Amino acid sequence: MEKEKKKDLIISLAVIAAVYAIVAVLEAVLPRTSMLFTVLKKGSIYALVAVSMNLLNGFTGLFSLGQAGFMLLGAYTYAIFTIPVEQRAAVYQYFDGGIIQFSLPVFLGIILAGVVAAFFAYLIGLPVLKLKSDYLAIATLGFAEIIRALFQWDKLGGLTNGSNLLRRFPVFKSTLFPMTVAGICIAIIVMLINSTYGRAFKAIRDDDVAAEAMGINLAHHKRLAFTISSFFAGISGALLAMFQTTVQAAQFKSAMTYEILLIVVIGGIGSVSGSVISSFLFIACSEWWLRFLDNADTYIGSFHVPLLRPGFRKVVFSIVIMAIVLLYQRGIMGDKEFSISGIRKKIAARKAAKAKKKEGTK
Amino acid sequence: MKKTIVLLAVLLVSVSLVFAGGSGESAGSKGSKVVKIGVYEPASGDNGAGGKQETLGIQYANYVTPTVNIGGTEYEVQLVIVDNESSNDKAVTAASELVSKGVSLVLGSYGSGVSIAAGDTFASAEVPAIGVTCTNPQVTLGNEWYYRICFLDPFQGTVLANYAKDSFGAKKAYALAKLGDDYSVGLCNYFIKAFEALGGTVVYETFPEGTSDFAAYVANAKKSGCDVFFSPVSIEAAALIIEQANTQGLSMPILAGDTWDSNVVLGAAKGTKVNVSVTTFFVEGSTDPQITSFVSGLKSYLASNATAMTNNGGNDEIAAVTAMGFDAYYTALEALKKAGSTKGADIQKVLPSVTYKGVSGDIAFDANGDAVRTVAYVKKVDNATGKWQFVSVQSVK
Amino acid sequence: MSRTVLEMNDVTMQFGGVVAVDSFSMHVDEGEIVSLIGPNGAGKTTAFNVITGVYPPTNGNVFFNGEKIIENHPRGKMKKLYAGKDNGKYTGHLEPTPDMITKLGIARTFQNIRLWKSQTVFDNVLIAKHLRRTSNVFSATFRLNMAEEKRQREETAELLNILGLYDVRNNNCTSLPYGLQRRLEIARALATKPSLLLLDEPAAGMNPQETIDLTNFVGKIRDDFKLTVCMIEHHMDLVMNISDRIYVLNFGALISKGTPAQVQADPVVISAYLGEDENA
Amino acid sequence: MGFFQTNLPYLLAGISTGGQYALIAIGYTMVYGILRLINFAHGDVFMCAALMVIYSASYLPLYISLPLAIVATGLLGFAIERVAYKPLRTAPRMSAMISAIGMSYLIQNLALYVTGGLTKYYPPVPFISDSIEIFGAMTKRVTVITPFVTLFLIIVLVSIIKYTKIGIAMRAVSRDFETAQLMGVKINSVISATFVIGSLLAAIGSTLFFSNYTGVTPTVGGMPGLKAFVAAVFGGIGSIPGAVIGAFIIGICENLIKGMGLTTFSDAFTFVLLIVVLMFMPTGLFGEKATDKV
Repeated sequence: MEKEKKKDLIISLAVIAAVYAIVAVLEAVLPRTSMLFTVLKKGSIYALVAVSMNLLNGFTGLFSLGQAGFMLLGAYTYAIFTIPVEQRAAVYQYFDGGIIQFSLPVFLGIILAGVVAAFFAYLIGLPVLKLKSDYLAIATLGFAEIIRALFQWDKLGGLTNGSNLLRRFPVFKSTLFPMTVAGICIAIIVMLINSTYGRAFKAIRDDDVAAEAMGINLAHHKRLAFTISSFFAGISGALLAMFQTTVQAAQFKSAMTYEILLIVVIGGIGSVSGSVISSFLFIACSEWWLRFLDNADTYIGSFHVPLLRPGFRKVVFSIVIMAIVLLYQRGIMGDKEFSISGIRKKIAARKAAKAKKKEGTK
Repeated sequence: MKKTIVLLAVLLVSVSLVFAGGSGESAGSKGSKVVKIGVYEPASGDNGAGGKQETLGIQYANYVTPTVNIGGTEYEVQLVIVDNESSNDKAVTAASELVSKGVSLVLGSYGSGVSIAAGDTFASAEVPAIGVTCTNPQVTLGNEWYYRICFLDPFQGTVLANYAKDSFGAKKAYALAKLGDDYSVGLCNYFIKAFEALGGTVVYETFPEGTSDFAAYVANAKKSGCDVFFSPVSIEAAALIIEQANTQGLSMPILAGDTWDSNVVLGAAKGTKVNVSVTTFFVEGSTDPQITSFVSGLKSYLASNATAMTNNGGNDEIAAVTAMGFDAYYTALEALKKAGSTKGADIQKVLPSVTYKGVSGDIAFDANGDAVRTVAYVKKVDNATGKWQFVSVQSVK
Repeated sequence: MSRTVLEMNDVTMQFGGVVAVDSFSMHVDEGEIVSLIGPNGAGKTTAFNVITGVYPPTNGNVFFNGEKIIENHPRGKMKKLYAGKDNGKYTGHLEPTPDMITKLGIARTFQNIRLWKSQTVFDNVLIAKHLRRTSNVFSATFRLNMAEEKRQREETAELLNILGLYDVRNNNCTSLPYGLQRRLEIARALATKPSLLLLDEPAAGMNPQETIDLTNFVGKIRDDFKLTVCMIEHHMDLVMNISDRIYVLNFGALISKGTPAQVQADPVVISAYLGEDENA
Repeated sequence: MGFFQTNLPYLLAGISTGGQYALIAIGYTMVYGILRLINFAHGDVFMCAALMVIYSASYLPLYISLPLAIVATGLLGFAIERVAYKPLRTAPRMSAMISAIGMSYLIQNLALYVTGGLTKYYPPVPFISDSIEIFGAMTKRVTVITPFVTLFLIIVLVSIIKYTKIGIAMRAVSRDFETAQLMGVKINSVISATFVIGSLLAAIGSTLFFSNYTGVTPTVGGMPGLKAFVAAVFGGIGSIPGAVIGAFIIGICENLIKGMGLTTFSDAFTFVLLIVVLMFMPTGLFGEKATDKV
């Protein structure tokens, strides 16, 4: 039994390593401008934030809609603290160079992004986490909106550059960078979920009254989940900033949170691997595969394909989403995880079934 | 039931994959060589309307001149149009979409924010871009792959400030920008600088995205006793502001930048008492043969092409951005000819020396990659006819 | 006379205008099995909820192992509304959350089974060990608490063994038959290492045979785990068999107490409770 | 007088927006009262109503197209419920909420596709779109009419809920879903009725809203929708008077804030208000307390 587990673990690690290796090879082979890499980059960033949201909504049963707000905090923190000093004058053109006149190394910037997001989450959590389901959702949504307004306020321009976007901060070139960072973060989240704390979170999700009666401090654990989730949301925000090479508060709308939530649901609430898979699919569909639907003059042979014109892509996409939400309420993975042992079980079952058939035919 | 859905989904994805793959390489319909020009414009979002008018100009130019002679061989020019949805987070993927389609150079975008956001993507992919009407300095600043054929906000802002003072004797101005929009915030900023330099005072306010209720803002302008109302915002907001100004009987003139040079604004201001003036790149009523032929040609093109007509806002009033799009296309062709190659790097080398006499005046680039423009036209709405009225040619004192 | 474990003094619980528990006092001594009986709505479960910190009492206090753990007196809008007795007798205000109470060593089961439905039998018990952890979130995440984790798993396995749930440990808890689910709840409660166990109708919905098993089972765990047990129960035979002492509640008020024999003999009880029970 | 004079325009704007929010908020609060579901698509229904008017008005005279569009909106609400929520009746509440978000996403994208991303402009409605002057403040007549229309509709609605059969059924269902079902209340028809009524009110609200602020974009429903929902929560979700009062408070405050020159925060303020209220009255102004039994 234990041996099996170990073996499975090793195999799955090998699989993951293989994926990274393949990407590395592809980067060497394909032109760097290929859409594939864009999707992989954005996909892995969204995977991270989706998993962090899943930790909250899926594993702790806290329905929070503040993710975009915490990504914003992360993105801005990273941008503000890593813009090279000599560039600041150009970036903060209306705020004579801004008030911060130093810059941190990339790595520190990313960590700090997480920390700041987590810190705000802690403060926000103190009052908000007392609220019940929908009220919590709408309150966190509200906080995201407030943060957005604050960061666009020109009185804070010296720090946030007001409504104008931040740029010129160090960014990544290789696809492996976001994949690695996201990978590590997700690994940490998984380890948390499988730890005694993760089990406590699940207990709260299943029945908070019982959890409390069994000595689990609700307030503390909820705040813990909320803060940790926001920490990783912040880091993904920093990655998003690097991916876009510019940051602007205007883009972190509630619509962004909804997108992330949809990713989580499509992947399966309470399934990490589900969130990861679905975020890549989601990004690939919305940004790449379906783009041809926007092309008004598409011909198959000489036949002019009707309906196609800008906007059609999104219609098709949202119909697909509704279909999934309605027909696969539990998402791609349900609350199961994609695991080697699971596959082995399936294969075994199939074999058994085959054997039975043979019996039958004889 | 579920099975069929699965099938459908799989089918869809596979088909789209084929398309995504296939879209990389495609020969011209007549089998001739193809050069691709990327059109990086918003077709939706706040700047959708303006983006479409700009795209229209490019499309018309492409319809007039569908081929170009590069290094002795005739190339068919193929436009690759992508929608950046007027939002910075979609901008990057939209830009890399163009790059991955292998375009030689890019035109656009309407709206400075998305241009700035995509700048680094083009630069890192070594694809030169020619901004059409993105007037924020940040677009070309420190990015040797981004050029533009329009004037800049510092210039435009100063022009408007001067105009406000000279023509309306304004002492106090009300400036309204959209929160989180580089273009309007930037232009307001320069306007305020210039106007205060001229000894005026300014009340500056911003409205959050998705605002449709401008009553309070117009009321603020009245309350603070301003002489001019300066709001270089997207034309979606423009229409609502004019509407509201009319409702509240706003007596002060409204000033705006190039974005407002659009038939949407004309439509909104027609039959009202609102006095709207804009600075712009292009005036229709000219006798220059090049311009007249462009105007008549485009009008007939619009008449013949229903979708183009709707994209232009339902009538054949020609917006400055359309003219600019038209010029941008020919500037691009000039660059291709001069470079004698379809490689981005080669084009970028020659771009600084490219010149072209367009319908919006002479186009040449300075060291920064910005157009050398010393004058801006000022137009005002004729409320009776709902047409533009040429006022003056303004230049900075 | 052994030491008192739990002591409730004049506990009154009032919801709005309704007095659910009316200045109820009781004590439970070490090693005893004490039963709380009374018709439905008599306030038995409410009393449990007060002890476990689910509701702060409106008035009165609770001592555990000699130290005061809960105390309250009519405050805020209750000042006016208060309809109970002993107003002004208590002045303190001590309002711990349920998890604190559990940490002190009082564990409970629920009248309507409240297991963690998505978890296996094993995990249900393992999670209950969470409160006895020494690891913090960091050390737990990065597996610096391997020793503790291992120990907890062993203890869990042992506990399941004793309670005869080991064979089904990997089943989902909801797949268990009703009797075993109740047993699992008890196992889960024991996992928190309590010294006082509160059982809320452990035999509810059980057939006679299961009830008899339970009778022995409760006695057994009391001895094995050195527990003091306080339970709410309707099955009279069960109650009379294992209880050392019995408290009888009716409409929130204590109407009788004493040994099973005494209570059975008490005419008040017979009229108020057993009488009802016959035709119920 | 001074204060009154200077702030009158904002008060007027506030009262009218308040009224319009109220009409949307009722839809939210009724649906929540019965299904415990935040109908995120409601704001987009509001937007669709406007688009329908615009498109139908280009073929038909306004006095036909307006009522037509309102009725159509009612049907739209009905359809949305049948398609997106009915299948999830038994599913966990979260998936219904997701479905609502998905629906809103779909409607917006459809609108984007139909309008081609261009802003459409609401046809001027005779009489109510005219500009008038009161106490020296210029405004549209609709601004003045809105609160009265709103109050009238609410009186009608309340009396429907109080006295008609369906209304009583609604109250029963919102009190206790299962029991009502057991008592033979036709749940589905009640729910449908709720959605239809909510959508009709939203449609009327949109007429008032857009004849004042004429630009219609696919996302225009978002903010009013969100604010209306906040208003519903603020007033204690599930309670109609609560929603209405909440809506008026939010509408007026937000405009006064703009008047004070804090325009940047006119939206953020709404949420600050919301959070403050939730802190001190977790179930809003008139929401009934919910205690979970142990």
